[in-house]
This record gives sequence, C-alpha cells and structure tokens, in this order.
Amino acid sequence: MTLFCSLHDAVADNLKDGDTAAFEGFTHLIPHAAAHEAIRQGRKDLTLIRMTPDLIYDQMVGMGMVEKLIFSYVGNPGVGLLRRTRDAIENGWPRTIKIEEHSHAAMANAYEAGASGLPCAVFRGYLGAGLKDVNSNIRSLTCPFTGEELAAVPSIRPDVTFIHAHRADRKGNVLIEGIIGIQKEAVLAANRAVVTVEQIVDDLDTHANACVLPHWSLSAVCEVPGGAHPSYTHGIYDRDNAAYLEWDKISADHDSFLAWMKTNVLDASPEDLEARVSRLRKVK
Amino acid sequence: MTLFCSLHDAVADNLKDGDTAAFEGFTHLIPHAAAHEAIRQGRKDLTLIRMTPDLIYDQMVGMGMVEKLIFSYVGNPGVGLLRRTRDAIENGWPRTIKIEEHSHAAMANAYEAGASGLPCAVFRGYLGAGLKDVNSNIRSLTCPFTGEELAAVPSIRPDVTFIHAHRADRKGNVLIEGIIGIQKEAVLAANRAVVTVEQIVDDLDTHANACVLPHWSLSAVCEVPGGAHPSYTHGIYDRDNAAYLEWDKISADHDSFLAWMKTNVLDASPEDLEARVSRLRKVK
Amino acid sequence: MTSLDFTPDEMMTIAASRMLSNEDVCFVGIGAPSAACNVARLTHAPDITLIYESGTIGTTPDVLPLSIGDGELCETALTTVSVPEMFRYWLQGGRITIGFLGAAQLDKYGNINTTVIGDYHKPTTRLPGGGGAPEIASSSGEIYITMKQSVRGMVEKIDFYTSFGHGDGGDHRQRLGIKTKGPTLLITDLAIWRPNPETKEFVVTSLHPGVTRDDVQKTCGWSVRFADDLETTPNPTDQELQTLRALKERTAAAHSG
Amino acid sequence: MTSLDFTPDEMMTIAASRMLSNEDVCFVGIGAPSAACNVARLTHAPDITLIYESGTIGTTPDVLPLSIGDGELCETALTTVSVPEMFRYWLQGGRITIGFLGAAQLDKYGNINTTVIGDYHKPTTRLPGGGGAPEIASSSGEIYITMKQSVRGMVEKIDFYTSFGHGDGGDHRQRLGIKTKGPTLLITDLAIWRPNPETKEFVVTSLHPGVTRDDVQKTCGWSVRFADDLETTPNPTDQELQTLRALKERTAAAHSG
Repeated sequence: MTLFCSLHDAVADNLKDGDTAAFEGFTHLIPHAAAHEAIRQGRKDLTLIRMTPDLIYDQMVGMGMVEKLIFSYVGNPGVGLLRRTRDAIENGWPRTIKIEEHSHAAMANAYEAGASGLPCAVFRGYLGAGLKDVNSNIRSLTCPFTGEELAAVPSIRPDVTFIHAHRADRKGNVLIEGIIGIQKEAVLAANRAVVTVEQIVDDLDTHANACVLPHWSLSAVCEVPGGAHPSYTHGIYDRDNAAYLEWDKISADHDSFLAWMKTNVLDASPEDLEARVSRLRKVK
Repeated sequence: MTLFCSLHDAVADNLKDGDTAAFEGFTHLIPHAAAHEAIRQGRKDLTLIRMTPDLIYDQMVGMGMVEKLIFSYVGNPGVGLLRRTRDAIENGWPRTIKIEEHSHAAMANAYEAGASGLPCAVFRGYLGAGLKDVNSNIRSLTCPFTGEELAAVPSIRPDVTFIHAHRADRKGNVLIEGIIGIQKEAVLAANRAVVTVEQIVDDLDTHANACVLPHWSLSAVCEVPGGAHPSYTHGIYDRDNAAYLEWDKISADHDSFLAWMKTNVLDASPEDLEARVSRLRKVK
Repeated sequence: MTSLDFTPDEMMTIAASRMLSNEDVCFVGIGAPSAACNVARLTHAPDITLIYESGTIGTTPDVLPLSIGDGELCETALTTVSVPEMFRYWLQGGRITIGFLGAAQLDKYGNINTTVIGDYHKPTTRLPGGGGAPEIASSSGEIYITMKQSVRGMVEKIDFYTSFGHGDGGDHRQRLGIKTKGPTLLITDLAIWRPNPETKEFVVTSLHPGVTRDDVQKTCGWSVRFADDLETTPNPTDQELQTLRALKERTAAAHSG
Repeated sequence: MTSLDFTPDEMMTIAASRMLSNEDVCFVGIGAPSAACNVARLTHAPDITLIYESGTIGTTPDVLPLSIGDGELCETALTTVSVPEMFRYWLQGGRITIGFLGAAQLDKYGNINTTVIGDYHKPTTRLPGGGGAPEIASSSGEIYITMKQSVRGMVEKIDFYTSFGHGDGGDHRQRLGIKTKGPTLLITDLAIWRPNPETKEFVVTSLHPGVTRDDVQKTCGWSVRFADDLETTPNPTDQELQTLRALKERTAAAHSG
C-alpha cells in the first residue's frame, strides 16, 4: 500500500508549479501542515481555490506563490481583513494576483458539481448582486419547465485537493467529524487528493452515516498530529483563537510577516505542530 | 406542541383526495403503517411518487386509490414484478392509471432539487435511453460553459411526504440511521411531512453528522412501533423477507389480494404492527 | 441601575434580540447578529433555531463564536450538515425565516456592500467579500440588518452591491423575480428603522433612549426620514443587560485562549 | 468432484466472478451480478469494493441480499450515503470502474430492456423498469452483463432501450457523447462473450465446459458469431464452487426467515 507516506513526499508528488489547488477546511480542519509544506517546497504560480481563504492562503499569497485566487470570503474569520491578500490585491506586493470572486452558495454548488462530475452548477443565486458584472464565470440558464432563469457557475475541478481529517484506518479510509464543511466535495472534485490525519487507527469506529472517504478515492494519507493548528480538530484540540487574533498583527507589515514565516514555517517541520496544540488538547 | 398525534389524525390532517404524495423508503424504513392508514381512510385519486414503489403502492393501486404513479422501479425488490400494479397498467384493474417513468438517477436528482427549492434537476443522464421518447418531462439544457447537453427533469414537490424513522426526541426532532435513502430529501421537498417513529425518547443520542430532521421541518410525528413492517428499521428489527416472497402469491389474483387486504389492513390498526415484528426484533 | 447604564452597542444588540421569536429559524451572521440572536435565545426565545453557515443547525453556544465554524457551534447543535447541504436544502430550500446580516456599507434601501471600497478592479480597500450574504439576502424569508451608524457606513450610494436589498426601492425585488421580503428591519446603535411599505426606504420608527433625531442624522450619510408616530425604544431590562454582559464575558475569557 | 458436477448457473456466476479484481469499484445489480461480485470477494478479490445503489459503499455481506437495501449491506459497509449522493458523487462522478447488470432482454450490441415487452403504452408484460441501470450503463467505466441464455431473452431487436449499450454498434456511443466504454463483457450460463472491437457486436470468446456452439445458437435469438480462437472456460475450482454454494445456503437460510 503506497497510499501512506510522509507529508514531504505527498506534497512533492501531488502539487506541481502552476497547479490549481484547493486546501479546504471551513474554519474547522484547515490543512495548515500541508500548506506549510507547500510553502517550504517553494511551489509557484498556483491557482488557489477556497471558499474562505484564511491564514494559509494569506501566507501563500504573501510568499508570492499565488497567481490567482478563487474565493467567496477573503477574511480572517471573526477578526477582520486578510492583510497580505489585501496588500497583493491593492498594491501588488509581492506580486499582482488575479482574483475570481463568488458567493459561498456558488462555490458550495461548484464543488458539489465537481464532485458530481458535472461541467457546471445550477442554483438560484446572485439575484441583484454585483459580482455578476465583474465575473464572467457567473452565467445563467433557463429552466426548461418553468422558464425561471437560474445562475450557473463552472464546476470546481482542482488538480489537487488537500484536507485535514480526524483518523485513517490502516487501509487509508478517512473519517471526518463535526463541521464537515466542503471537505468531501473538495476531495471528490479533484484529480488528486492528499489527506493529513491526526492518527492512524485499526478501526474508524464510527456511525453508519458518518463522513468517510474510501481509500481508493485518495492519493496520499499522512499522519500529522496537530496538522490543522491554529484551526482545530473537533473533539481532539480546540481552535487557537488567540493565534487568529495575533495573525492580524503579524501580517500587518512585511518584516514581521517574513520573520514569522521564517521561524514558524520555513525553518519548521510537520513534527512541530504537535507541540503547538498540546495546551489546546481536550482533556478526556 | 401539536406535532405529536395519532397516526389516524396525522393521515386525516395531511393527506387529501387528489393529493400528490410520496411514501418514501429505499427498501429500508418503508412507511407501511402510514400507507395502511391511508388505505383505511379510503383516500382516492392520488398521484403517488416513489423511486421504488413496492408492496404499499401495489396495495394502494390494487385498492383503486391511485390516479397516477411516478416511479423509477416498479418491482418487488429481489422477488419480481408487482402484480397489482402490472394488472392496472396492462388491464386497467380496478381502474386505469397514468404513469410517469424515470430512472433512479433522475428521481434522486429530482427529490434533491425539490429539497433545494429548485424548479428542475440537472444531471448527466438518459443518454441513449428510451424513456426520453415516452416521457415529455425528460428534457435537456446546455451547459453555458462547455456546451454539453445535460438532462433536466422537473423537481419533485409532493403535497405531503410520509416516512418512517428510528426515533424522535420530545421536541419532535427525528433521527434516521443506516440506509437513509432519499428520506431527508423527500421530507424537505414536500409541503407537509408526516413521520412515524419506532420510539419517542429523551435524547436522540447520536453522531454529530447523523441524518436528523428538525421538528420545525415536520408536520406530524407519530409513535408506531413496527411501523415499517415487512420493511425494517435498522438495528431494531430485520426485514421480513419471507413476507415479500409471500406477497408474490397473495397478489397473484383478485380474491386472495382483497381477502388479505381486509384481514391485514382494513380490519387492522397501527397497533397490530408491533406484534408482527416481534420475532424479527434484534436481540441486543 | 439607572436608565443610561448601558452603551449604544448594548442597546443595539438588545433591541435586535427583541425582534426574534421562538418560531424563528435564523441564519446568523457573525458579530452583532450573532450576539443578538444568542441574547434572544438566552432570554425570551429559548426555542429559537439558530443556524450558522458552517452547517450547524439548532446550535446553542455558551459563548459567542469567533468564527462561523467554532467547535462550540457543532458541539451544541442539533445536527451538523455539509456546507452544500446548508446552502441548498436549508437556505435555498426556503426554510430560513430570518437572515441576519451586518454591513460595512449600507444604503437607505437596505442594499449592502462588504466587498470593496472604491472601484472593484482597483479598490481603495479590499473588504472580505460576500460569503453567504448574496443568497442569504435573496433566499431568507426576510432580512434583519444590524450595524453601528457612521457617515462612512450609511451612504447615499454604496460602492458595490454585495447583497441586494430593495435595489432602487419600490418593487425592484419583484421585478428581478425575487420572491422573499428582503430587508424588513434595520437596528443600529441609535435607532430602529423599517422600510416604508411603498418606497422601501428605511424610516426611523424608534429612537433608542436618550438619542435625538439630530444624533441619527449626523451619523447617517443620507437624508433621514422619521416616522410620524416615532417611538422610543424601551430601555434594556436588567435581565437583558445581565445576559448580554455575561455572554460577552464568557466569550472574552474563552477567546483569550 | 468430477468436472461436470456443477450447474450452468454456477458456471455463469463463477465465470463472472473471475473477471473482477481487487482494484475494482463495482456497482452491483441484484441477482446474478450480486452473487458473482460476492464470490469474487470471497475468493481471489478480497479487497474489491462493492457498491449497491441503496448507498452502501464497500459492503461485505455474509449472505446475499434479497433487495438492494437489505440491512446486511449497511451493517457490513465502510459507510452508507444517501441515494442522491450515490448517484451524483459516486456514479455520475466517475468513480465506478465496473457496472454489473442483469437483463430481461438483450441484443447483440449490449442494449438492455427491463422495461416492457410489447408496446410501451400498451405492454404485453410490464417489467420493473430501469431503476439505476440507464445511468449505470452510461457513467460506469465499463459494463459487465450477466444473464441466462434464451431465445426470448437474447433477441435481434429489444422492445425498449432501458439501458444503452453500443446502440447500433460501431461508434454509436461516442456519437451520443458518451465517454465510457459500455458493455465489454457478457457472461451467460453457456459462454463468455466480448464485443468485436470495431462493430461492437458480442462474439463468443469462450464456451463453458461441455457446451457446444449449437447449444449457444439454439438459446440465442440472433445469429451468433464465434471467435477464431475460441476457448473453453476453465472448470470451477473446488474453492469457487464451495464458496458459491455456501453463500447460497447461508442466503436461503436467512431469507426463509
């Protein structure tokens, strides 16, 4: 079984310069470890897709790895703006980036359509909204029964999706619990999928209808305890809200940003994450 | 809380002559008790929707209650044909019925679209299939990005949906486990929804991502132990496969059918079902 | 406790909380809407259903979430569904009675901008964007908006239509084929506003205690209309204030990490 | 056990089971396909992924299900998803390598009828209909078909196109925009058939032990073509036969209920 490998190898094998990639997670289970590995490996000219680009995309944008961002909410959730991304959009630092902006409903439907093998998603959306005028990928079609005009957006089909999850069993089947977000769709919509998990176990030991990804739908599975920090893994460790508040200061200027990236990402390793979550672990 | 009521009242209040109704269940959790109550109350001119019309629709068709059947597989699963329905379609006994026939994929998508408040479902289907030529509700539309022609069917929006489920809590929130089929979509697509449950409990006591219907999405909740028999309730009692095999003989002619209906439905009550499942109950 | 022992911010949250009932199924935006919804739940509307776009349905958090996806929301929810399901079955499916939104920029017809200040392609300030708001605004039964008043925030013309309110007013929603009511209520730190039934322009219907018409006009970028039967918002009760303050304290303690 | 101590039906199921591998993700129809898939799993392909349209993924039943939704399928599955998810993410999403179908009527191009005998609107016999088959036939990577031979079942022209195989043959699938391979294998109680690469007409490539060309032609309604290098299907092994018979015995005991 070659599914299991180091995070280094999983990123090296599955993420190429110029790829369209999604590192998904809806506040919960954000794949920080995988994104940091991508930063260390210096990938460039990426098109990054995400409903809620937060710290990891802010970091990748700030490191100049990103050519285009496809998103629906580019904020630091509950804190405010993403300063590195804003700097790139407003001032072109460290490089100009293209953006393709949608609503959450559009992106959720577009991932769902990607997972469903469809070329586009159809929904009732963007009524009166300004994004239609600035994004040529927002189109419409007509219901052949009622004549209602519905919105259409292209389905999302990333070259590669990275997610973080709770557990994998020894065959590589993966369990996600709690706020499952768009994780399953992001994996099934992609050509390749890499999953970091908190733990590899004998038995997933879960509910019949839990969110489980079969091993044959995945490209690589890597055990990275703490791999979501400062996001969280439900029931295992809490969200590091303080780190999200701190990011607002760290990212406020170029020097403090670059210094933080050197210490905490470039000179760090996936093994460092476990220590960062120790004080956040749930007492059982 | 007026959500809880007797099955008699739930059917009387929510199913009218001429209604479009879905009694859904995908082999698992078929709402036999609710259908039998509808038969006892003598509703007529119904349009019945179901992916897999099985014994209950065969019984309702045989009792002359049905004007139209919308379906995708009209068989006795694993046994063979539905003899009463076949008799109605081939010979007009006891009355002629109209049919609108789809594939499973079309109906699953149509329920999903109904639950999503959309006028139609869009999917890749019916390629080369003959149903397109005999069902004017199978149409197409064109992806505005790729030009691919996709299939479209009207969304399913029943006046009322009946389902059977495992448990309700005391607020009327309902849990479904195991083969969840199309139950959630059938409820959310309908104007009204009636759920029979095995048991009303203090706490649903389940997984964070289990299939749960909030009480405010339902019209009535009735406690009817054994209410799925001869279908089953996963983990509580097994499918009565022998009863499905027997139905093939009972339904073979008019007299044996009518005699069975009198004894087992017309002269029976919802309370009789509990006894029928006693030997099928799982030993814990 | 005297009648002015509360801040305008507290008055805003409490006034908003009073508008919610046990029967409501509320799609909750983060920030002020989240505080108002949870104060309602902890006071007069214990059975209100709160839904966050992260997929958490019927959530009853003990502290306010920092993000829309904090673990607390899932732990205390009736159930948690995927994000596509949330937007398809629950929002687009028409099951939300009230969508509760904040705004960076707002006009008098309830149109909201949270996307950019300046030109979209060369923005002066790039804001976070719409997130769930464009479809919350069109698919929820009605929309409540809450924001602090300022001339920068409440403007004659917004820079970008992130979420459509009443457009140019009147029957503009219906003309676009939108079947829901749109903004029916605006609660600021100074007043309660409701749309004129015909023009759909927001009109002040109630001033918060101690607030003058002039206070409202000075912090609003459009020429304000006041209702003929202008009311005064009742003071927060002790229970309302204590509930809000305890919630904020628990929240601050939890988020300081 | 002598070489002919097995029935044609057993040979059919075992020949079909041999075509499946550990890497396959198989969408399983009820009846003969279900038996073949489970014999494969219990013999040479323990890691095969079996999927039933009821939503059960990676199921490993101890007895054959009577319906596609027996509890056994869910109890032994890796996970169970909703029916819309099954048809959207797993089938239409292109994750199925083999769709395994039975047929009431079949033509030489692998087109299947399970809908009606006679005219659709005035049928002589109303059959159950397509169920999942129309989209299994178009969305699975390739299609295996298994059925018992009969002149009523294997016909020159089917009465209704429930599931499209190769249509009129040749590149008919591609002309309809279908990107999957369609029927690549037919396993009957008498022989193994594969489509001619050009015409797509089914050609007998292997006769089961003791079966003659004449046996095949007499039970088939079209003029049968045989491969130049016609083979003989290897006899069932003891392990294959014992596995199949034990499975059938457990199943009969369970369903007599």
